[in-house]
Amino acid sequence: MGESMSIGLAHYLGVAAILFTIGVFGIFLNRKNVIVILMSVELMLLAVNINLVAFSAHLGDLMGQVFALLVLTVAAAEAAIGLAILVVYFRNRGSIAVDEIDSLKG
Amino acid sequence: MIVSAFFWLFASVLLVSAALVITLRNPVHAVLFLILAFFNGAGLFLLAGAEFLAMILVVVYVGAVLVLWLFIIMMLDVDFAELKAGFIRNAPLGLLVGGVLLAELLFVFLKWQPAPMAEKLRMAPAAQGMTNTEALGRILYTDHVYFFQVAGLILLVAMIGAIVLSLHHRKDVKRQDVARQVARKREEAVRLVDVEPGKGL
Amino acid sequence: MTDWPILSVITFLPLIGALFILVIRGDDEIVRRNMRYTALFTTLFTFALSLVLLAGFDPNAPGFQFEERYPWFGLMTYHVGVDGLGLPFVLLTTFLMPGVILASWHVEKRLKEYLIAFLVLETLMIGVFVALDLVLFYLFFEGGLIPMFLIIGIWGGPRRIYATFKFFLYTLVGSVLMLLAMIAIYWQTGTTDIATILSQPSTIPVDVQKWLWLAFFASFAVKMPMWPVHTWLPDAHVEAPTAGSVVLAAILLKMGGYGFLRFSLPMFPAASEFFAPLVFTLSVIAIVYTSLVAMVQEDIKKLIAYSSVAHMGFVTMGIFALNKQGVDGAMFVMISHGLVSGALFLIVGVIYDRMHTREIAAYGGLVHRMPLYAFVFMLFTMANVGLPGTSGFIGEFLALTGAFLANTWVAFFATTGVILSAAYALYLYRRVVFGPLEKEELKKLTDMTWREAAVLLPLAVLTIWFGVQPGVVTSLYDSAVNGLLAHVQAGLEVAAGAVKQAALP
Amino acid sequence: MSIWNTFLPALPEMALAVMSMALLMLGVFFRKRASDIVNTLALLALAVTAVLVLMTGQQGAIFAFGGTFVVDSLARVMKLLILFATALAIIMSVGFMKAERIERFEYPVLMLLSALGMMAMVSAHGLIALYLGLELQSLALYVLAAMNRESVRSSEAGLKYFVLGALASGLILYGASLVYGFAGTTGFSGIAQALKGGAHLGVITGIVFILAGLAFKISAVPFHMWTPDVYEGAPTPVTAFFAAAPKLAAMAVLMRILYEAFPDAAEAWRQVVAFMAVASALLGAFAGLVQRNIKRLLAYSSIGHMGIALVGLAAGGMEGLRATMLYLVIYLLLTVGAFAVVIAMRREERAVEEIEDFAGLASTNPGMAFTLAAMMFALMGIPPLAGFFAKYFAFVAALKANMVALAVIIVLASAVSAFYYLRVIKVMYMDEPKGAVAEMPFELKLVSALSVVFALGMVFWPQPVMQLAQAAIRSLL
Amino acid sequence: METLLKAIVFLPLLGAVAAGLFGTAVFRYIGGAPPQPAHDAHADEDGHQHFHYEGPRWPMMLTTGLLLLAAALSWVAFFDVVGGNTYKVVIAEWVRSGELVAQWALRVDTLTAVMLVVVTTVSALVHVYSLGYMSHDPHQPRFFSYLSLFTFAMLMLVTSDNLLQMFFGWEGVGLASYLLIGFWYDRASANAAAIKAFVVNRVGDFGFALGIFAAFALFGSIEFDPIFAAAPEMADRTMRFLSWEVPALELIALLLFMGAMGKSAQFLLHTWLPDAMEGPTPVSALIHAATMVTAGVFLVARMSPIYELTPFAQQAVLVIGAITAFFAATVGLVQNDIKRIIAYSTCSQLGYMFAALGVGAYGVGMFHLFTHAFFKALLFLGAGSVIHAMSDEQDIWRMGGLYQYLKRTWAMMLIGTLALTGFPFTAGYYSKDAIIEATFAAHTPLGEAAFWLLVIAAAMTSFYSWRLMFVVFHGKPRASRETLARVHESPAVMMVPLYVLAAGALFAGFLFKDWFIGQAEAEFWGQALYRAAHNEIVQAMHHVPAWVKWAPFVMMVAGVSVAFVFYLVKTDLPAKLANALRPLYLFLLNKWYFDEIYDFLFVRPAFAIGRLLWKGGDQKIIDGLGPDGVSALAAAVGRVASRLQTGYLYHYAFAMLLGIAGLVTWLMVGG
Repeated sequence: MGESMSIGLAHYLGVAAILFTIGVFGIFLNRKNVIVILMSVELMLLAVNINLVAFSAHLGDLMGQVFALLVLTVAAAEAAIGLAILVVYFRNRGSIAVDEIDSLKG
Repeated sequence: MIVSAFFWLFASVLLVSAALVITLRNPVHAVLFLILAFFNGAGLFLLAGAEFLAMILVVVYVGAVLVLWLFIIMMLDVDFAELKAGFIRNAPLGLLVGGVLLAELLFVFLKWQPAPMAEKLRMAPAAQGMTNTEALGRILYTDHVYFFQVAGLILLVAMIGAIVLSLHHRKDVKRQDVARQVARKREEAVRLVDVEPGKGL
Repeated sequence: MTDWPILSVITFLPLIGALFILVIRGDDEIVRRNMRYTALFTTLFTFALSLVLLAGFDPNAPGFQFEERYPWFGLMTYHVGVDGLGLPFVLLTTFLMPGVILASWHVEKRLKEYLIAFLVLETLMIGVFVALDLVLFYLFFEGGLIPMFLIIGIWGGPRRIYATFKFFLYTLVGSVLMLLAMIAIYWQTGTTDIATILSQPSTIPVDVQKWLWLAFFASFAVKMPMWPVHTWLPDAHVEAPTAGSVVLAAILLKMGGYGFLRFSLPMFPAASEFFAPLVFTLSVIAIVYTSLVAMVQEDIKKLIAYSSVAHMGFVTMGIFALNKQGVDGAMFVMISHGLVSGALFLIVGVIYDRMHTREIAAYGGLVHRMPLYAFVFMLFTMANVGLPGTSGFIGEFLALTGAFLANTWVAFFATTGVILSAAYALYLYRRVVFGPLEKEELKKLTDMTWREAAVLLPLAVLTIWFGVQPGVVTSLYDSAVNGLLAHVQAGLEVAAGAVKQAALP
Repeated sequence: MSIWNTFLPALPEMALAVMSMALLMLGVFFRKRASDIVNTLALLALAVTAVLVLMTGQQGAIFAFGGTFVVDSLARVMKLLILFATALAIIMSVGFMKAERIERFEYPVLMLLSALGMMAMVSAHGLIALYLGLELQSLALYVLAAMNRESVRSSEAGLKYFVLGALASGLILYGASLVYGFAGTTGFSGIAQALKGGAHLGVITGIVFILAGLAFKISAVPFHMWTPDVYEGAPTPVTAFFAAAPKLAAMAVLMRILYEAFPDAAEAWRQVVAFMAVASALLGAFAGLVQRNIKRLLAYSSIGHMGIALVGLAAGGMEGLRATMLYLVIYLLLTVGAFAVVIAMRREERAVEEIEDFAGLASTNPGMAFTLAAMMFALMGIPPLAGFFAKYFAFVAALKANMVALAVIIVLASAVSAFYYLRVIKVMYMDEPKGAVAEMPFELKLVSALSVVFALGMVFWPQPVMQLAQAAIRSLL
Repeated sequence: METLLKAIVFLPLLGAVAAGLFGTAVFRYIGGAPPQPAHDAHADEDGHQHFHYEGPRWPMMLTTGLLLLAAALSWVAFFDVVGGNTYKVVIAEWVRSGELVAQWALRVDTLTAVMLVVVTTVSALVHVYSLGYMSHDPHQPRFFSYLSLFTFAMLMLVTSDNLLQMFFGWEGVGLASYLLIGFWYDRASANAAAIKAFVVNRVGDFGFALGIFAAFALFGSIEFDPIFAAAPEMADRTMRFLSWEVPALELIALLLFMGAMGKSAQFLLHTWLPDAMEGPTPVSALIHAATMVTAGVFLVARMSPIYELTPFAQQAVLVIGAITAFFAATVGLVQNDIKRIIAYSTCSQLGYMFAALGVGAYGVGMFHLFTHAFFKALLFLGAGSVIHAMSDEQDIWRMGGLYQYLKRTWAMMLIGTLALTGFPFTAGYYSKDAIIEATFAAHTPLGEAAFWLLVIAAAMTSFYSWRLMFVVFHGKPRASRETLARVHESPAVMMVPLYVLAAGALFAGFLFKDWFIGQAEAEFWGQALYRAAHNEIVQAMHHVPAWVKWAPFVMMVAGVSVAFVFYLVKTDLPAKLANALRPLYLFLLNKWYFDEIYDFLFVRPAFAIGRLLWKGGDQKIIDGLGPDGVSALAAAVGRVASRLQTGYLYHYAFAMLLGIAGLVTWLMVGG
């Protein structure tokens, strides 16, 4: 890791951070499309996983990978539920535009 | 050198496709780029020595989950044109917040230093002479079977949830019910009405 | 001294009466009568018990009497007891409540809740004056808001909602700060037990004292109420039902004064001395300002309410004179005002029940139809004005004397109150009672009923009795006040010693 | 033997998991009358689990699964409370779900699984276990929120809760990864040891991320935004469940993680917690002033109350933790009582939830009005009702920690919030009735009676609650 | 003797309570209402006397009887005290607060005894008189109850042993005065006058109260004996009052004198007295002539040990007294209401008394008080007799020539007038002339000025008194025929008191002058009046130049002559004079515009300020910035906070991320 050219922990973390930020940014950017918001969350989770894997490698500890594995599992479950809710919502409203989801406010 | 080249490759494609995910108007395209991003993520995993995770990411996540995404998006049949408006308005603020956050994270990472004790505190030091998959399996099914089980329950909940929410006995769809058809009687089917002249029904 | 927990019994007896009423079922006339009588006898019995308390009370014994102490929460104990400062108010409360119930005899709207509210209120009011634990005190002090909120809000006049919210929130804002201060005392002294805290001169640092004093002040000043946080009172009084006004004026307002005596003075003597000019200023403004405002009121109850504010100005002034006459006077004003203002609100209630208006302009010449009423009204008007021979005089006189000894400016301006009070009270009386009987609606009025007279008679007797023989009251708290002042003095010396010590190199 | 010993501490969880799955199958088999049977059996399952929790209850902490799972006094008490809250929620749901025609046997099962997730959370002694428990309960809750599929509002609530919840878990995860990267371990005690050597800025950032994610669950400002919408949109019994159990679990986790994993970073997180406490109390007080919907009102109320509960956490020490715990217990019972009335509010076969709909309730339905009024006064913190003591102990802790300004702000905020509670009472007691309201079903009467007795009676017999709170925090000190 | 003294004081109270509570109908109509006369509606315009009293007569008899008894006992007590005894009867403790102790006690010395006699005698006579005068009034029991109540309060005042009991009596007579002035409560003017009397008196009481406080602050006691004993030591003591350091005794004396000014209607605080004539005439006689208004004189005399040490306060007393005497006399010149003329006369005579006190001639002042009680009560009751006869007419210009109808009344009025104007050997001659001489004898510049004022006032006194006599009883009758037809001499029950008073007016001066101001003076007063060693005014006043002694007489003659010319000989002269000096005439007629000035200075501003403070202070500022403002602000903040909850998912997510970014930044920058 010492030399500047070789790839080290910081690089992974940096990539993950940028990815995470892209995810964050995606949430602001897409004021209409809830699907893209969900995708942004997926990107954030990917960033987390890169972090975990990188730390795991750096520390020589497998827990990070176990963690990442479980995150993946949970993310899959989350996706299933999220999409189901999205479907229900779409059935009720006929739209998934985020800026129309405001029957609850105030 | 090769490792770093691949790293830069994977990293740049990953970030570019991630950026495209959030900027493309068409969700189908977005999902496709999401898939690309995940592939590159898997590449990064490989580079970091997490082969099993990389495979899982590709096979399970991309292969199953993201395809489900694609499926749902297409099913929902959203009017994409409508979703384009108002894209830019939040951008400056988002840029600011994102930028600040990123700057802070990078600042932190540049000087990342694990705790001095970290090495001693490791719970599952990577065993030598064992494939990544095997090593993971050894701890996942033994010491940490609890995680495994809870993850299973989470998937169970996801299943129940998906069924509860989307299994739909639609009332507006006609289905043939043979028993009912057979059981039908004349009185229910035909009604005799004495229509007065000139009044109509 | 008794060997049974008489104080707790007195405190919670009304609550038990309320529970009885709660379980009475049905809504026909007999049931309603039963509920009324249950309430009446509960309050009467409570009063009788409090007389037992009085009989057993030794006014010259130092400290608290009839103490009871049970474990409660970990930090605090259920500790009750009375001394000369608390007992008069306990008696005042138990004495007034039967009258309050009687005065509500004709209430039909949601009678059950009404009676329960008043009985619960009685428990909470008595509790305030017997509690010897800070948190217990706060509990009773604040808990009284609930029934009072409902009493004004449900059975009140047209603007009752505004009035009751104003009352509740105003009082709440004041008292939550006091709660914080109480907790701070706990951390300063390590206990919430009032008796323990008062067992030795206050050692709280002067800077801390000032903040705590202000927090307590926020609560008590609102409760008194002192200018400029008095505006809830006229509204609350105007809108409250008669019985509610009586309780409010006669007892609830006294909690502020009691609080000053029980907490502010002995626990923060240095701060009390430091802030006395502030209190004086506010008191004097209250006396002059509200008297002037009272003069131009168009609503009878509002006028009396403003006069209450002015009278409470005498109380605060007397208390912070920090001398014997001042504190004695303040105590006496509170007790006397309890009788007199309570009676005045009952008196307004008498005509309100007949005419359903409190507009002064709607009346005139009542004396033609209601001679007894006119007589009683005159009696209490004079007591309100502070005529010697009525209880109203003694307190005002002593408080003013105390103020004069402390600060002549204060006494000077406050004494103008005797002029102004005469002006507004007599002006009111003239417009309502005197003059020709010209309004048609008034010509069918009937004089007070036996019930109304029976409520007012004991008040009238006491008003005169206390005016001629104030000793019966002052002897109750005489030694307690001496003790209090000695305690304050000791606390001041401690504070001065601390300052001196700090000044040493 | 050793395996058995390893699993024994998790016996209640395992039993609950097995029973949930059994109920699931039972539901499928019984189809028609499934929901009644499953409801009843679910209650039984909760009871059995509670008994098992009690049986694990020796003194001290027992670790299992390589130290990632702990059963200590905090876990035991919280589990019992969670089971209790879940049972109340199920009881309160029965009639409502029937009346709304959305009864399904999966509903109690999801509640059980969610409760299981919460139990896993409070027993978690590592970041992974924490995350998994959190997700287990969250996923079930997302589904529950969207349970009324035909309702736009319900599905909107589900969607919002889900998206924001996913974001929140993303935050937790990101924070967890940073902490892991710093400490080299996901176990709490390991993290605490690693932090002893001084906290790197990165790990502080990680802690903040984790805090934020957990703050989302207890709806502390600024991570509260989902609360009003989800409270309003979700079916009312589900809202009641949201208000009670998950908050308990999340707060317990917060307590555990802050005091077992990050005690040495206290200087950093104390500020964050204090900020969230003040912001929540203020927002809860002010935004509630203008609400028209009772569920929304209760949402803001819960935000405010969680703010005060956080005070104890920020103050720390025995007083602080006990205050928070006491607050949770008292708030649980009060909010359940309030929701019991809201659930019972049906006029002409339809659920009504505008505050105006409560007009004159005191004359048409005195029992309900009294219950709700008692809850409102208690939530306001007026003595001698139970809510007062919750606040009192919170302030005791705050002043001990010298957080005077915080205490003053919060106490004033709670005075502001009194206005909206009073408004509910005013509408019920001082406005003209709007027409008859349906009689309160028996089970709701039961729940509300429980709450009323608690709210009014705590002053007379505070020891059980005090001891419970004291017992719960013993393991953290 | 103690029982006797108690009886004197408490018998009237007994009568008042019995008549008030049981004699009136006050308890009779509980739950109902008294029957209302059919012509109630116009009762207001032509008075009360259409009604007839149908209730029991015992209340009147009882009160009158008790008063007669008290009067008789008073004389017994008087002679006993003159014999050299003093008494101090402690009845009970009243107020005790630390050092502040006040007892209910009867302190009887000569000063008190004189007052006892005056009060009970005049009161008893007025009671008797009222039996006739009020015989048609439907509210007689109430009236008698008030009268007795007043008597009780007055007796408490004069027998007090401490300042507080004196204050009790002081305010008590104020109450009775208020009640009696407003006795005819249908009349707006009566109500207004009653309130005015009470409030103006309270202004004086304000000073009195402060005086008590100051006395307590200085002496640590409010009982007379300790105060008098300690006074000489305190002569040089100063006291911080308001922002100034002032001589303590002077302060006390001035403050107490302020009380006296109010009660005795002295200049500046006199405005209530003429208005008080709204009350029934017997009330005017008893309260507003003979007794209550002299309480101020009594107070100063009682406090003589202090005033003797306070030259400045004494001068103030002198100046105020002299000015009042002069001022009231000027106003009296032009009044047209028979009772008001006498009221101003009273005011003026009270000024005389204070002038005497102001030069240290306490006995002289008291002497005038004593004689004045007789002849002024006589005048009032006589006037009442006239009014009674004239069907409640009070304007002297609607009378005239009544001499032939009311010979006995005329005679009584004549005696009263002679006594008032100081006709030789009548009561006034001794007392009033003595005052004038005393002022001269003071040999101070102020004394000299006072002397001249009093002399001129004597002339005016003579003028207006005779003007009244001439206009009312002589000349052409100006009343309507119907009224004249009804004119009748009053019944015996009214006339007998007049005779008694007339006797007093004629002989009281001659009989008692030796005791009060003559050789036996020192012995008579004993310890009751204190006179400093250097005070030799009583000796000095017997040695004034002859012209001084003659001056009052000359003035009296001058006054009567002018009146004779004006009102019997050249009756158009007064009108011409009034036209010629119209501003002066109006100035006097309007009583120096005092009412208007006070209305402008105090009454209106008080109401205006009250309204301003209410609408502006309470409602706009306090409520506006306080509860209402704060709640509006809170609601506004609430709306803003609630508007943040837009319902948009991305806003919520944004808030969360903003929060996390903010917190991280905060910790990074701050931590």
